[in-house]
Amino acid sequence: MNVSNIRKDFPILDSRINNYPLVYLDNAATSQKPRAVIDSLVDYYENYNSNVHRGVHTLSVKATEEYENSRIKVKNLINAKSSTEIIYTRNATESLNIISYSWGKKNVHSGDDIFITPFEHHSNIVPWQELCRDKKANLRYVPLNGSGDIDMDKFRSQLSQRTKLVSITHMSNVLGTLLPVKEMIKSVRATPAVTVIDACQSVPHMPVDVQDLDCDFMCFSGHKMLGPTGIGVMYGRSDILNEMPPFLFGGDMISEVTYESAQWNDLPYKFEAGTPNIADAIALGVACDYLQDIGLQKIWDHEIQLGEYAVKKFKSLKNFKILGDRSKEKRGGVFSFHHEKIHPHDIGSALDKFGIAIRTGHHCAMPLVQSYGIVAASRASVYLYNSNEEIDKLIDRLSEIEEYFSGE
Amino acid sequence: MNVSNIRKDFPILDSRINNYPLVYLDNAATSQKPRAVIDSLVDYYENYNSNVHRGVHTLSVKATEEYENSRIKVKNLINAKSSTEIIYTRNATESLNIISYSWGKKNVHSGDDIFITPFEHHSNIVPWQELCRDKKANLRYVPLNGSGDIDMDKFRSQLSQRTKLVSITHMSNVLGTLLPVKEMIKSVRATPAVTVIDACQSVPHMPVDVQDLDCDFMCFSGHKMLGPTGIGVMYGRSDILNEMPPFLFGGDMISEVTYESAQWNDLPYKFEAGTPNIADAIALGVACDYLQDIGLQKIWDHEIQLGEYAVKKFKSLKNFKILGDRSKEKRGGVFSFHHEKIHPHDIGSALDKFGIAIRTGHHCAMPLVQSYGIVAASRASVYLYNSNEEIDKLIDRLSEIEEYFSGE
Amino acid sequence: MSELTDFDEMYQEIVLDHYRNPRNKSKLSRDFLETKSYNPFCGDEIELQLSINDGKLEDISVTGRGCAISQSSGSLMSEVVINKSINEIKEISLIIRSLLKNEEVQEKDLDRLGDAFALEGVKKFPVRIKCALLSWAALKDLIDQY
Amino acid sequence: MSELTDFDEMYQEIVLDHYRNPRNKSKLSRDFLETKSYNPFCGDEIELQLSINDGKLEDISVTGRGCAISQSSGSLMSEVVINKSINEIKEISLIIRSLLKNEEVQEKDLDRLGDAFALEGVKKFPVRIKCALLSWAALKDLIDQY
Ligand SMILES: Cc1ncc(COP(=O)(O)O)c(C=O)c1O
Ligand SMILES: Cc1ncc(COP(=O)(O)O)c(C=O)c1O
Repeated sequence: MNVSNIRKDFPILDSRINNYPLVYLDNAATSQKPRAVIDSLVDYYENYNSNVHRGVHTLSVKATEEYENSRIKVKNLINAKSSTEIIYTRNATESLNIISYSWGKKNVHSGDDIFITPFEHHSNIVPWQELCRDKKANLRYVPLNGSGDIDMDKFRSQLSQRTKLVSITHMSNVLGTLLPVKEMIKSVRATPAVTVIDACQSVPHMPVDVQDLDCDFMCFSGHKMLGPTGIGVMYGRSDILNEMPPFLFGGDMISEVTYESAQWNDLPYKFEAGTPNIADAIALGVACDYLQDIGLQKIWDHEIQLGEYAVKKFKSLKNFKILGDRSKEKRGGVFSFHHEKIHPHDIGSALDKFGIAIRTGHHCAMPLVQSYGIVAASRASVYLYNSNEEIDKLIDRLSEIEEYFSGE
Repeated sequence: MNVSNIRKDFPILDSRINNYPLVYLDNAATSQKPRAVIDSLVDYYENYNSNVHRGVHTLSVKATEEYENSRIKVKNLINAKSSTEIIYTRNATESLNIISYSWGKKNVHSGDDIFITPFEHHSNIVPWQELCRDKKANLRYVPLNGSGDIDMDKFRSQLSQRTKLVSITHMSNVLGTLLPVKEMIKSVRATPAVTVIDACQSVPHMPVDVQDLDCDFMCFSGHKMLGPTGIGVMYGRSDILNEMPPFLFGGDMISEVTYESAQWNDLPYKFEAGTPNIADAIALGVACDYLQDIGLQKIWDHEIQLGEYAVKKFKSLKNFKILGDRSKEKRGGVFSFHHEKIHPHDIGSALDKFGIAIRTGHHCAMPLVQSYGIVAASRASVYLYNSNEEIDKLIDRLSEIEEYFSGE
Repeated sequence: MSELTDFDEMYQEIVLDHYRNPRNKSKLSRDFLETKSYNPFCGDEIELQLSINDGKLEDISVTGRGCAISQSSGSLMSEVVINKSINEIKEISLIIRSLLKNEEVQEKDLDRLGDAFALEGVKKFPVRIKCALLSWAALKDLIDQY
Repeated sequence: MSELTDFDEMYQEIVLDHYRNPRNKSKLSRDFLETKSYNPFCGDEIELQLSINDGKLEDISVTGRGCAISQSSGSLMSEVVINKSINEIKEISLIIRSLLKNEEVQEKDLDRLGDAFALEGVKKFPVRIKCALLSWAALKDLIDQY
């Protein structure tokens, strides 16, 4: 993979921050966008902006066609069976909430179990806390073994006919840990539960195949995979989606309305009420094209290599510790680190002085971060356009910063 | 107002459709976008794209600042008291659903009344049908008098202490009819009900002041007011919003999460779960600037003049009838028309041949359209960039089309 | 209305002729199968009556209201299918569906469509395909029941 | 770390000095008011003890853990407010708040801040303002109770 060629596709990477070239290592929060994605927004608004569905005029027909085409691209990206299984949402958070509101309210009852893992992002915790509170169901955490990995045997022993939903992150947005989702889903198949994959940190970075994983739902956000903000995806198996009640009510999601009642439209429209985010959905399709053209396996290999390089380099800094470090088979290009004395906010501000963007704080995963006895951490996360030289800059500046704050 | 100067700001208006210059008269479905709005998207993605809130690096600080600035612009546009009363959503449909899910589920009980009018868009019908079904409440329609206007006396007589919510469109998206929302809200104040204004067709076109109207909620969509697709607004009075439970759960809407429970964030964040549609929110702010710079009163005057001109011209076509026509004080620049013999789809396709874009069908207001004994109508709707000459083109082509389909 | 455009391909003279002068419009008097089909989005309506004898469609009546495409399509259909066997009609239905959905259709199959081939122009207008197929879908429903 | 930037204005030498060598850190032994303040987003913690006599702050202890800004701000604050009257402290609290929120502050008011004026550099970093104000907010809460 030719990183310097790829970088040319991303206009923002030419920026200078505080007179230093931007080193963007905040990709787990959101990715940057290639020119093709930005151009597709301009093209839409300059040439064929129009409301979709049922319009007979040329602009509307073209907008509808492109909107539906992008759905096919997303379907291909994750190898769904049909594009009617791709529901457009605002972001992964909304996707997870739709499952909780629509599938959950109908199918989860008092005394049932919902399982999530200790690695989850708030968006894959709080909807289930609420659902369980509402339904008097139990929110349970998949058990870990001594080394902090999923304890598969213990997990299997906790599954039962009362298990109704298991929602797991494919990759932790704090530690970069990959969870054994395929194996877990296989175990869950013995129960009546549906399985949900929070794929926010996997779909942008590696080949993901919903049929191979055999999950029932998958949620992810466009903005973390080179797409624009404001568009996300809820994948669901069509037989399950067909049985679910709609979530939002209004235009487009109905087939017929009288003053008294309404009839629901077919998939995927049943779940897309009101004017959709047309421009951003189309641009997400362009982002899928871009990722596929380069190849997700290549992107993943590149990130693994960067991760390994970073982890090795980190070992040279004796007062910085990587949280939950794992062998390269079990981790992606996200790593959080901690310094006994210097607060992450100071680290973040100091790195920013040199144009290096990382994220600091709880990373929307307070319980996980706190399980390390801290309330905040610094996180660097890579993507296809990052290079070893950028990792070098990070490491060099970190040791400089250590001196600065200790006053030595 | 100088329409030909304004047109230069809208790149799409230079398009040719089937070799004719585009005549865009589908503004009630969605508006076109000025260059400033498109540029702001490009600027965001090329220069400061980043996730917002809590990031300490330069890009994140800038993105957060611009995102929150846009909220202030929306606040100013509708004269809300505080920008914390502006909640960003995907579209008006989602805004209305939040009220139904969050305020409705908590405050509407069996036997209560919810009022809407016979003029509503599906998005302001179906959420209330569902809420009423769920709560065994009554969905009632504000009564009309013989001339098809709101019967205020009868409406007042139907209000009671059981009235919990009154949701009315400011202007019909089918007929262009303006409803006496201020007067209606005043009457409702004698009851415990909250008032909701569906302002999809008013905020883009005329000065609107939530404090003057004294409504509790107001919903509208960015894409109909020169803004991008994917961003909408729910305005709510802060005392009411503060009492409402959150709607979507996840990142950003919490202040603290443990494995067991969560605490909600302050307004407006309590209602904005997950990564927001940052780029489009910022662009909506730019659209607000554009509208304010020209002046909404001027835009409204222009549209009223266009409407009057169109209505007069229509009278020259003897087989086309305008639905629900009203005096100019009671209507905006939206008019639906009907031909006894020629189906709207044929009219729409035929106009498109000449580059004229109108909407045909039920306009997401099936019950209203059907109350005219028809299932579909043709609708032309104007905006600040439309001209009398474009109306002339519409009328000329309509008479040509009549000949064509009748074969005379 | 000059210049030859996609529009003119959709509204060909023969389509307009069937719209203005629909064929097979008189209701049947003998035994028949009947159905009414309806597209809620645009309100197009098609009412079909079929008289089938010995596996053959001996007579057909097509009435309804709606756009030029849905109504002419019904009329064109009536001319193609009358006096054909149920099996042939099923095949013809599939051919017209493939044609409109822009799937590949063999030359010799197209010949079986007769004047209904004129509906080809609709395929460039995705929103109108439902109009063109309304009567064909109703016909299929009815003969599937048979 | 060369070049003078916004960053250097925030982390001025005097701020860093208070971070590295915090003042008024020993817990009070006589009667005192006490509070612990906490910012869940970054985990900054400030613990305050005040000894007030006759409307005057006779002694103060500031401890905690967190970022350089929150911790140095606590230390700087302790030096400014010690031996001042409650009323003066309230006024100084308001001045520092206005300064950081980028509101207009009069020259003569700025003089009353002493070394705490060094916190001005934080105003260019909106996300860090909460850090700088953490101890001031805790102080205000405590003396408002008094
Ligand atoms: C009056 C009215 N209400 C609600 C809506 C729904 O808006 P959206 O589709 O943007 O959610 C519309 C737009 O079609 C409308 O005109
Ligand atoms: C693992 C994971 N889940 C969920 C989310 C929430 O995504 P969004 O904020 O786009 O809804 C994120 C992003 O921060 C994430 O990393």
